Amino acid sequence: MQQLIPAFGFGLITASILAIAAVGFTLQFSVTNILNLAYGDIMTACAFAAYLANHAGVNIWISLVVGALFGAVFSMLLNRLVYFGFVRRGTRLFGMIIVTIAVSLIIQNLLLAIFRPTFFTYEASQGPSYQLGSMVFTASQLAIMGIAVVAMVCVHLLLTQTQLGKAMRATATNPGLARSCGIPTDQVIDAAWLVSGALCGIAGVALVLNTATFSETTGAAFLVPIIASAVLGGIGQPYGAMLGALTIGIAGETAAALMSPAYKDVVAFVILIVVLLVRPQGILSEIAAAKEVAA
Amino acid sequence: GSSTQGAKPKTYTGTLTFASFNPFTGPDASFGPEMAAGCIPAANTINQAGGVLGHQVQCIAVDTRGDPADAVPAAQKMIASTENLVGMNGPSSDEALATVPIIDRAHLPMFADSGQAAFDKSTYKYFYRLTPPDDAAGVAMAIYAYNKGYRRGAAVFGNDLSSQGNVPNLLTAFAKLGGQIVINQTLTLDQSSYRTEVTALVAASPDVIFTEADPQTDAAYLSQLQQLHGLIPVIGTQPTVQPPWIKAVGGAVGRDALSKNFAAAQPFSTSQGPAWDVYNKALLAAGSEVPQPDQWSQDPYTETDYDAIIIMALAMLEAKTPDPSFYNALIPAVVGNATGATEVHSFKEGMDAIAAGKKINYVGAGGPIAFDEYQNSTGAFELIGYSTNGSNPQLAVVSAEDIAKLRR
Amino acid sequence: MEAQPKPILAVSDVRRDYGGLKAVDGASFSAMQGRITGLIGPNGAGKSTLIGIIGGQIKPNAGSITFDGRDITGLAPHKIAGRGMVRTFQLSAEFTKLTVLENLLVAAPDQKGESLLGAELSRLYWGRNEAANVDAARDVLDRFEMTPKEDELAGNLSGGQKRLLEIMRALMTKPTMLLLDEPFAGVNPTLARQIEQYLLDLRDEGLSMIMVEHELAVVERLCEPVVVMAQGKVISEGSMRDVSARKEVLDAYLVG
Amino acid sequence: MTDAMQFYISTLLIYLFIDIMGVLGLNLQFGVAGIINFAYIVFVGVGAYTAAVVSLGPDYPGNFQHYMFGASWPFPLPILAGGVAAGLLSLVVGVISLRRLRSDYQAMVMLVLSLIATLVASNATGLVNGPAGLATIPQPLYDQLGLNPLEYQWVYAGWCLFLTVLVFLFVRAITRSPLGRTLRAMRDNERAASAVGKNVTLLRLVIFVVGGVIAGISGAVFAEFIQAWSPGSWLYPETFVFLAAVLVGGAANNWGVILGTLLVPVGFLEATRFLPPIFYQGFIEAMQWVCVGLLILLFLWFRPNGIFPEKPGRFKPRATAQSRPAE
Amino acid sequence: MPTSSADETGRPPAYLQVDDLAAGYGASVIVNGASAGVGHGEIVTIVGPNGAGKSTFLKAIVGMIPALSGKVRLGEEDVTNMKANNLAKRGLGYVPQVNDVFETLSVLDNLAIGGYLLSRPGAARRMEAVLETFPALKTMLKRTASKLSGGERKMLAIARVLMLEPRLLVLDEPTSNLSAELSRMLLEEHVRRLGKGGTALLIVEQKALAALTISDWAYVMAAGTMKVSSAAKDLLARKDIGEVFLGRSTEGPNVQRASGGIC
Ligand SMILES: Nc1ncnc2c1ncn2[C@@H]1O[C@H](COP(=O)(O)OP(=O)(O)OP(=O)(O)O)[C@@H](O)[C@H]1O
Ligand SMILES: Nc1ncnc2c1ncn2[C@@H]1O[C@H](COP(=O)(O)OP(=O)(O)OP(=O)(O)O)[C@@H](O)[C@H]1O
Ligand SMILES: [Mg+2]
Ligand SMILES: [Mg+2]
Repeated sequence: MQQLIPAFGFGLITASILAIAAVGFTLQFSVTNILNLAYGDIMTACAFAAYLANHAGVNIWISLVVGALFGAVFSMLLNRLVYFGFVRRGTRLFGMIIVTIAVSLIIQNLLLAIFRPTFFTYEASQGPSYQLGSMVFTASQLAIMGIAVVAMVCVHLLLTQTQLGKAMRATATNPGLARSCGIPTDQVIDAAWLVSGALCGIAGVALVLNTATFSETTGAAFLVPIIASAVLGGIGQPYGAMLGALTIGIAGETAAALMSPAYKDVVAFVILIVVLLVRPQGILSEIAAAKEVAA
Repeated sequence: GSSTQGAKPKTYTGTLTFASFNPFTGPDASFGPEMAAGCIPAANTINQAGGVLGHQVQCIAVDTRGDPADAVPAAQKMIASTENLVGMNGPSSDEALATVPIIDRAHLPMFADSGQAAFDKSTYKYFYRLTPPDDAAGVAMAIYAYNKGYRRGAAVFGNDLSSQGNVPNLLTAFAKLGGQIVINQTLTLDQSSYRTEVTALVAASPDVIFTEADPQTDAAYLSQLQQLHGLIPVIGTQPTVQPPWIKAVGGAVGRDALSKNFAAAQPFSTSQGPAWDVYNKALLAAGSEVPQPDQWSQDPYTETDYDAIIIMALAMLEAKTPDPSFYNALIPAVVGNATGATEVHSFKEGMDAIAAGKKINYVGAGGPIAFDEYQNSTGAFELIGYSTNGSNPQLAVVSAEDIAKLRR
Repeated sequence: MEAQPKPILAVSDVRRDYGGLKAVDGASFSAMQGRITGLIGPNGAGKSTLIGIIGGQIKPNAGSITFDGRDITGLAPHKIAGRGMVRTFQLSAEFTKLTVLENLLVAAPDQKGESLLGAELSRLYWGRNEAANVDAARDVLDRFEMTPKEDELAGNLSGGQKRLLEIMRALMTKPTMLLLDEPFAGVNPTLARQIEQYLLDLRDEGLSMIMVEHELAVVERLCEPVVVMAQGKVISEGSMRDVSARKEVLDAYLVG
Repeated sequence: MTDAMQFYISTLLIYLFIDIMGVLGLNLQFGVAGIINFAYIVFVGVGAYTAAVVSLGPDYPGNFQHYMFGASWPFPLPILAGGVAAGLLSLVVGVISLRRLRSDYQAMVMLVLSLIATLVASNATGLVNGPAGLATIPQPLYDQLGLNPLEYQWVYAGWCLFLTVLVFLFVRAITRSPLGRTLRAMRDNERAASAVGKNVTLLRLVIFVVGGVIAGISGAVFAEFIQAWSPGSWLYPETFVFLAAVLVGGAANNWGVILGTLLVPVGFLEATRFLPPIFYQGFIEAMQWVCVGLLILLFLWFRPNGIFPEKPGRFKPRATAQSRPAE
Repeated sequence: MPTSSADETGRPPAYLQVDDLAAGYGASVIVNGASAGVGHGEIVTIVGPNGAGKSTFLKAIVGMIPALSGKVRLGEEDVTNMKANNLAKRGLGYVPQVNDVFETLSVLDNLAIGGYLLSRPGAARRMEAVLETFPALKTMLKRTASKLSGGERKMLAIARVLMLEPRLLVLDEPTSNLSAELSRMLLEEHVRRLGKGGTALLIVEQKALAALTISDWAYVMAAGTMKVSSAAKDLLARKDIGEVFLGRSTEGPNVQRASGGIC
């Protein structure tokens, strides 16, 4: 029982990473209507980019920026060169899921072919530990949580306060109409992929900082909790994704403390299903509900 | 395929092929390269000696993906479409139960490295095993830990098949010895955080951790233990001395910390003696085909995979044909003949001895071999440590008899 | 309209809120057997919401609906349709990847091949029934001048053609009562005239209808009586000639 | 043909037939009724496990594997049991998830469900022997038939073909009937379907269960063939292989689906096995998967709606003779 | 090719000029060789039966679907197949027949998107003006567009396009779903006022009588081409056209009735 509070703290760390990732994921879906199941693998690719920088002697936090930049550019190019082409050819939501899975296969196995089947570690120290009540955090964990909060606020401001944010949502709903309102939708979509790709990159590097080692499958293994968080919060809702990430992260760790750790994910996912039965559109659901009426 | 002893052996033209039938992708992807690293040097020494009965030999890799459903067609295809396939290493535990019957039916001698207890009393005629069952490792770990004075053990194993195989015997053996397993954790693989598990572990205050999980899982687990509490002694299994594990965990907790706290049980091989010298030389010379060959120098599985190829080749010489239906029965005849037989340590020596009309006893790179009635050859275990210079010092040897006493 | 008309649908004190907004705010009226009841009112008056409530798509917060002597409040849409009351949608809701003919056939009632068992029994079992439905569908297509579009995907129709499909599909269900939500919006006036005549014929054969329509000339031609809604309430009922003279009606329209 | 070649080819055929069955069931759910079942492989798995435990005999202490519900039912009961068990699970899952959830949420929930199922099967060791899975599943009628292994293999291939044809006819009867049309209508516009009197919840549930039963049967036949079944055989990505087959072949088109199966799970994977071995061990395996990914992309690029797209009106209703348009 | 073409003298010089346009979907060519022109301050209406290709014609002009052949000129510039967002920059506003609002966005955000090309203060100013035109929208600014009634939705769509004060306004059936009073106001007050202000207006309408009454010029489209091009008042007077395209049957109520208010 006295493990509960520390477990809550650990949940916060997982939740922070999950939140960054889930917000990026949900943003991609809400703006481009693509459920990008290659997201986890792009996270891994970003982790590798940061790894290369890190092992070239760059400080880990700057490497994180490298990872974020790589994620941004890579995601944007992926959309331009692959995804958007399929969308233009009339591939719809579930066709696109298969496209993203094919891309996921390709990325993951190219990484495997390039870096070979082994494991990688960053040159980074966790820094001093801090005791908050009975929760313990290392400096880098606190930094990850800080990054998560800042990223969330930025995304919120972007979506609600800027023209770009509105343009993104308009493009998502009705691209043709958006163009006829003067919105350069191609650029807006690029911007959306840049932003979500950067989040993906940050999440990838943060994930590896947390797990200590990584390989070509690290990101993919994290994908289902990301999706669960996004769905729990109501797909397309950045705040919802944050809430979802908190729920999944903390529920998992506390379940591990209270019952068997083997069922950590099971418990988190069962919560997801139960919540959806009560609130079929996720926790925050205005946009989602609107989409349904439109459908 | 009919194979009655009365029939004539098949005639072969061209190169003979040995397969490494093992996972090269998937969670157990490290098995395949480890095995191929044994086959290739063996083939090279055979070819340097002029080949088998005038045939050159070669190795191919067949990926089972570590999944029975993928392994079945892979096996069928390997058998169907590989020219002059005369023997193989594998399968591993992951796919053995589904594929051993198929391979046996195809009359293909296989030197499995499946540790599954189901094969302890195998009656398949073409099945051989030079390595001990998985669960023997658990006993060896328990004995070593107890002898080191540890009394409060924590079992921390991944939820995968090969890891869990160790657990039952570890638990009973450690208890029989008088120790106590204070916590038994089954880890879900590849989670980003094991902190709650670690907290539970620390709360149980063990003085030693027994573990086997995939590299990433153990790396995350142990590094989070290090952050939250500090490392405590760790006893692992053979997979935990594989390069990927060492790389991952060493990278995560620091190689110094690893060398201070770590030991692993693996099948005992002297990794010395004349046969090993031949093996090691051939291995290091295979640099172009085997990346970083020195990592396998002391690997007992690679050594026995090498031995398996040599044994099959020698049996062909005895049978005067590479046809498995004929030479299979002679496999036990080239090893374990303690009295009166000429001890040989390489294919060349064996070939010369057979040519001279002598009975031979091949003593392998992994040590002496003696098959029991189920064509299993099990031996002792050793405990090895890890040092930052990359060598793995031997810490202790646990005899086969001691293990047999405590196995369920 | 010689015989005493008999009420077939009674809506009493129906309410529906969205947040603070009272979309339908205590509406009551009844529709007569074999009549086309007009439902008019300014934009946002609550007409479509009321149609949705009657049709079962929207659950009312309060009130009750009786159809053909039975309470149908809160019943699932397919059950209401099963009782013979079928609606059309204001924004067309076609089956996009089905052809026009298939769109109509889907709506045919009591299809033999629509159960799992029936389907497995093959065409031998349901073929005859199907052929009859095809006849009926072709007949409707003909009346709506849509025969050339029979094999076109419904998703590829023009705006007006989709509106026609809405009406045709509803008719295919052989309803006893039709709820038409702005059936003629976007339909070419000449064609609309022909359809009006067809609807009148159906009415004379006993089909009851409620029709939401903004084009008052159409309402005047077809509807008797007319129910006027504004701000969620029924503010007036009577013949078109009567209600159009009333002050509250005029006011409501000017506000809207 | 050598015996070995015959073994190989018959194995491939058996895999093909079983995959076709599975994919037909999925297509019924996805292509026709629009239900995105990312947990499809779970129903295959349940069928396989059920067939395994009811033919393995009762569990006993000291057995090398442990499981529940052990029995020794004779052929063909294990296969039927596999279908029934998967159908029952579909019913439960369907009742919970199909009623209120929007399709993309449904899809994600199914994905999560797939993961839960593997976690439970791996961790609850007493259920179906945990991560080790079940082995030594008896092949049906092997002893009774008294055939040699190769003959048996061909008989088994014939048996699978027979079942596949049955499933095909069953599925085709649905897709070509008014029921199939109603299902497609529901997929296109649920609101409108219910407004013309279709009970969409029931329809969806029925088709979900029918698809589940087919999945279960295919799993049962599969497990009885490879005689082993473990959590590694039904990880969630397997569903995507099936789904890729549906989309590459052409959703809602049964022939397209068969072609898709021929290409994706069988063709792509087998064809890429023939890549020459270069570089290091494992490289080529990785490149195989890259090729599979590329092939899927290429097919979807050039045939966005599948090789055989859904043809509306292909099922062209017949009118009675006298009603043909007079013109 | 118009079958009957009236004397075009007296029309203002065309601001939008469409020549021999062909457009369609995939393999099927729907519009084939249709031409039309609109000058500044001119109200031009296209009428025609359902499925004639009116919407397709408009979509090709505003860049929603590609023009297969023919030419679209805006002012002095050739804008054939120009991207819609660049057309918007040139002052083209378009209200489609369906999918005319951003359903997931609030009414306010819909209007903001309508003013995407404006500066912030400019947008605020326009927002006020537009809301004056459609006061009903004022009470529902926070509501998601998908939750509007049919007529409110159409109002929003038109309000959105007015945000930009377009120089060329293309409206596809603007009055469908609007109440009779609102339709009348839209056509007789707002559209007229815009026309007087110099905006070029191209309108497709099924309420042909009402639309033609306020129009300067009219085209009748059928089977993908312009069958008639004439001054609106001439068209109104033509008996044959009236019966075929305008739904005016001899015994029907008079023009005033159909297009008028409640009484
Ligand atoms: N889902 C909803 N959420 C919030 N408000 C809604 C919703 N649906 C409708 N409304 C509001 O309820 C009121 C009534 O809408 P309704 O669609 O019934 O109007 P109507 O009479 O059909 O109007 P119109 O003639 O414009 O179609 C409108 O103000 C509308 O904005
Ligand atoms: N997306 C599409 N794909 C294929 N064909 C289409 C598509 N949209 C419309 N069509 C076809 O093009 C023809 C003309 O359609 P269009 O929408 O231009 O007609 P319209 O004149 O606007 O009719 P309405 O008055 O009914 O709106 C119709 O026959 C229709 O079937
Ligand atoms: Mg309405
Ligand atoms: Mg149109």
